[in-house]
Amino acid sequence: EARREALRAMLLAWADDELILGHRHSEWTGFAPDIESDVALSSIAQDELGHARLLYEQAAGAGQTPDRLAFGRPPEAFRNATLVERENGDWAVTIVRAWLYDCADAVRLAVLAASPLGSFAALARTLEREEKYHRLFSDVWLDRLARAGDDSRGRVQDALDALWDEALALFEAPPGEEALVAAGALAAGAAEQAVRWVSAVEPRLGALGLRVPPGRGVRSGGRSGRHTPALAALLDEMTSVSRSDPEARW
Amino acid sequence: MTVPPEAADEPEQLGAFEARLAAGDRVEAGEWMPARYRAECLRLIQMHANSELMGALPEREWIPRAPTLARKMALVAKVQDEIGHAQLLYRVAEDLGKPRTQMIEELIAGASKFHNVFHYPAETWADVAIIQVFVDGAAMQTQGSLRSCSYAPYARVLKRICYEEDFHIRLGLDSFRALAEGTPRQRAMLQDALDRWWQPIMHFFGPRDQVSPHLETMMRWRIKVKTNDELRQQFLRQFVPVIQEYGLRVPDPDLRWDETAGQYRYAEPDWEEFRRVIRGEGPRTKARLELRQRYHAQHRWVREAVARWALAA
Amino acid sequence: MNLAEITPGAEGVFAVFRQETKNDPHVHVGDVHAPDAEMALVLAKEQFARRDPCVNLWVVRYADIAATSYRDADMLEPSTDKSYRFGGSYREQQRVYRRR
Amino acid sequence: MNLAEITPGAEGVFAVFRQETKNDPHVHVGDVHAPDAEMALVLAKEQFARRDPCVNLWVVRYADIAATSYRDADMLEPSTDKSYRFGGSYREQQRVYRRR
Repeated sequence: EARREALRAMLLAWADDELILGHRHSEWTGFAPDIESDVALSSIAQDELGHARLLYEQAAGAGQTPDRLAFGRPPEAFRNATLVERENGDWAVTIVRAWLYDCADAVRLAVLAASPLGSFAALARTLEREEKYHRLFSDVWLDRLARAGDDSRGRVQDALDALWDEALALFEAPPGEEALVAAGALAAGAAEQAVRWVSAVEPRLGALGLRVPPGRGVRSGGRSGRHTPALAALLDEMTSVSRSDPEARW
Repeated sequence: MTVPPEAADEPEQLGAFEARLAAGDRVEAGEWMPARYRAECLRLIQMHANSELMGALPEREWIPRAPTLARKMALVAKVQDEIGHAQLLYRVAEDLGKPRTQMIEELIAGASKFHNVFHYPAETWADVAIIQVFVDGAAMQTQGSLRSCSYAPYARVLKRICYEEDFHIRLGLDSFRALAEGTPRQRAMLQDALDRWWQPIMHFFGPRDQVSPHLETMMRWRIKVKTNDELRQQFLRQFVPVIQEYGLRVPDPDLRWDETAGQYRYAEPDWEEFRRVIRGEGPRTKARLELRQRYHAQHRWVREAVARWALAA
Repeated sequence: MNLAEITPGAEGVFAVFRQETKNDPHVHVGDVHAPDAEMALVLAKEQFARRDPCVNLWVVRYADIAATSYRDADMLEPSTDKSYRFGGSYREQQRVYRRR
Repeated sequence: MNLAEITPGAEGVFAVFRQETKNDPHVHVGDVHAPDAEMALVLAKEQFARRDPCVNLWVVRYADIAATSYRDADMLEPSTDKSYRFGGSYREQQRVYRRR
C-alpha cells in the first residue's frame, strides 16, 4: 500500500510538472519570435497537456478525474517543481527552461522505462516518443542562440544562471520515493537521477560555450507543496471559468 | 499602395491573359500577370494572412482559462491552426513580391488591414464558441468560394485551410451545444455573446455590392468568385438554423426568410461602424496592435541572432 | 529559371516535401522560413506533419531549385482544365481528403 | 542529435519534381543524372513530361536536399491521442451542420 501511495505521489508530481509547463508554453501561442516556432511550441504545449491528462488518469484515486485534479486543487496541493510555474520571461528564459526540463524528463523517462512495472514502462515509452521532439526543438534553439554571438549567448547564460537551482529542484524526491527504490520499482531515485542529468547536461553546455553555474544546493519546495506566488496566480486564472459555474459541464 | 494603371500592360498581353483565364486556366507565381492583377491578389492574400494572425488573438485570451483539459487542448490546437494559416498565406503573398518581414511590419504599424471581426473583444468563454461557429463559419464561405479563384498558389493553399476550418466549426458547435444545453448561466452567457457578435458577423462579408468597374474586373479575373451578398446569404442559410436548432434568439428582430425572393431579409447593418473599424478604429484594434508591437520589439534580439546565425550557416 | 527570381529571401525559404508512407513519393506540401536546413526540418514537422501521416521529410532552399517556366513550349500543351469549378461539395471534399 | 542526414545519391544526381496540373503540388517522380541543372531540366522534360500531364518541373541536386532519417520515423508519428485536432468525436454535429 505504501508503495502504491508513493507511486501515486510520483505520478501526480510528474503530471503537475507537465500540466503547468504545458500551460506556460501555451501562453506563447500567437507571440513566438517567428510564426514557424509559434506553431511548433504550440504542438509541444498540446503534447504536455495530453501527457498530464494521461498521468492524472494513472494517478487518480477513487472519485478523482484528470479535470478535477487539474482544476480542483488549491496551489499547496500541487507537486510540480517551481521551475515550471515561473512566468515565461523572454525567449531565452523560455528556451533554457524548456531545455533543462526536457533533459530532466529524458532521465526520468529512462528510469521509468526500465521499471519492472509493465504499465509504467509502457507509459514512459509512449511519452518518450513525443518528448524526443521537445528536446530536439529546445536543443536546436539553444544551439543557435548560444552560437549566434555574444548578445544572445549572454542572455542564454543569464537564463541558465537564473534557472539552474530550480532545475536541480526538479529532482527533489516526492514523499515515499525511497519505498519505490527499495522495492525495485524505480531503478534510480531522485538523487541518482540528478547526477545523471548533470552529467548529460554539462558537456552539451560546455560545447556551446556556456558555463554551468555553481549549484547552490537543491532548494526544496514544489515537490512538497511550497510554491511561489506565480502558481497561485496561474491557477486562479486557469480555473476562473470552471469556478464561475461549479455544477456546469463544459 | 497605389494600384498601377491597367494601361501600363501591353494590350495584346492583357488580351491573351484574359483569354486564358476565360478558358479556365490559372496563374502561377512565375507567370506574367497584369500589374493590377498582381496588386489585387497581393492585397487580398496579405489581408487574409493578417486576419489569420490577428484572428488568433481573441480566442487566444481564453487558452489560459479554458475550463477542461479537453477544451484547453482543442483551443490551443485551433488557435495554432490560425497561426499556421497565416504562415501558409504570407508565403503565398510573398511570391507576389513582398517579403514576409515587410508584411508583418506593415500589419503591426497599422498600415495594412485585417478583417473587421478581429477588432472586437472576446469578453466571455462563450465568445470562443460563437467565434468558432459563426466567424469561422462566415470565413468558410469566402474561403470555400476562393478555392476556384484564378491565382493557383492561393487556390491550392485554400484546400488545406478549408479542410482545417471545417474542424474548427465542428469544435465550435460542440462547445456551442454544451453551453446551449447547459446551466441557465451558460445559456445566458451564450445568448449574450451571440448578441454582441451578430453585427460584426453581418459586417464580415462587406457592404452590399454596387456594380462597379472594379467589381466587374475582380469577377472577370476570378480574384473574387462570389459577391458579398451571395456569400452572406449562403452563410445565413447554413447558420441561422443552428441558432434556431438550440432555441436561441437571432439577434436581428428583422431577420426572416423571404420565400418568394428565396433569401433572408435582415436589418441593414451600420456600414459606418464597419468603415470605422476597418480603418483601424475598432474597440480592440489599438490594444491588440500594441500587444503585437510589444512582443515584436521584445524579440528583436532573437531575430538579429537568427539572422547572424543564418549568415554563418 | 531559378526560383530565387520569384521568392524574396530565397536563401532562407525552404520547400518542404512530405513522404506519407514508405511507398509514397515525396510531395511538396509548403515552405518554411528558417536560418538553416536542420531548423527547417524541425519546424516543418509541426507545420506540415501534425495531422497527416509522415515517415520522412525533405527540405530544399528555394535558391537551390531550378524550374521550367510555365510557358515552356516543350511541355504538353497545358490542358485548359475545367477543374477551376472544383469548389465541390463537402462530400467531395471529404472524398478527396479521405484518400490520404 | 542531428535530425538532418545527407540524402543518399551520388554527385550529379538530381531529384525531379513534376506538377501535373495547376491544382496539384510538385511531386517527386524520379531522378536524372546530369552535369548541371540546365541539362537536368532538359533530361527531366524528356523523361517525365512527354507522356504524362505536366505543367512544370523542378530539379534539385541531391546534395542540396536535407532529409530526416528513417530511424526518426517514430518521432514523426504522434504517440498520444490527437483526436482533438480532428474535431474530436463531434460526429453528432453533422446532424446540425450540413455544408450546403
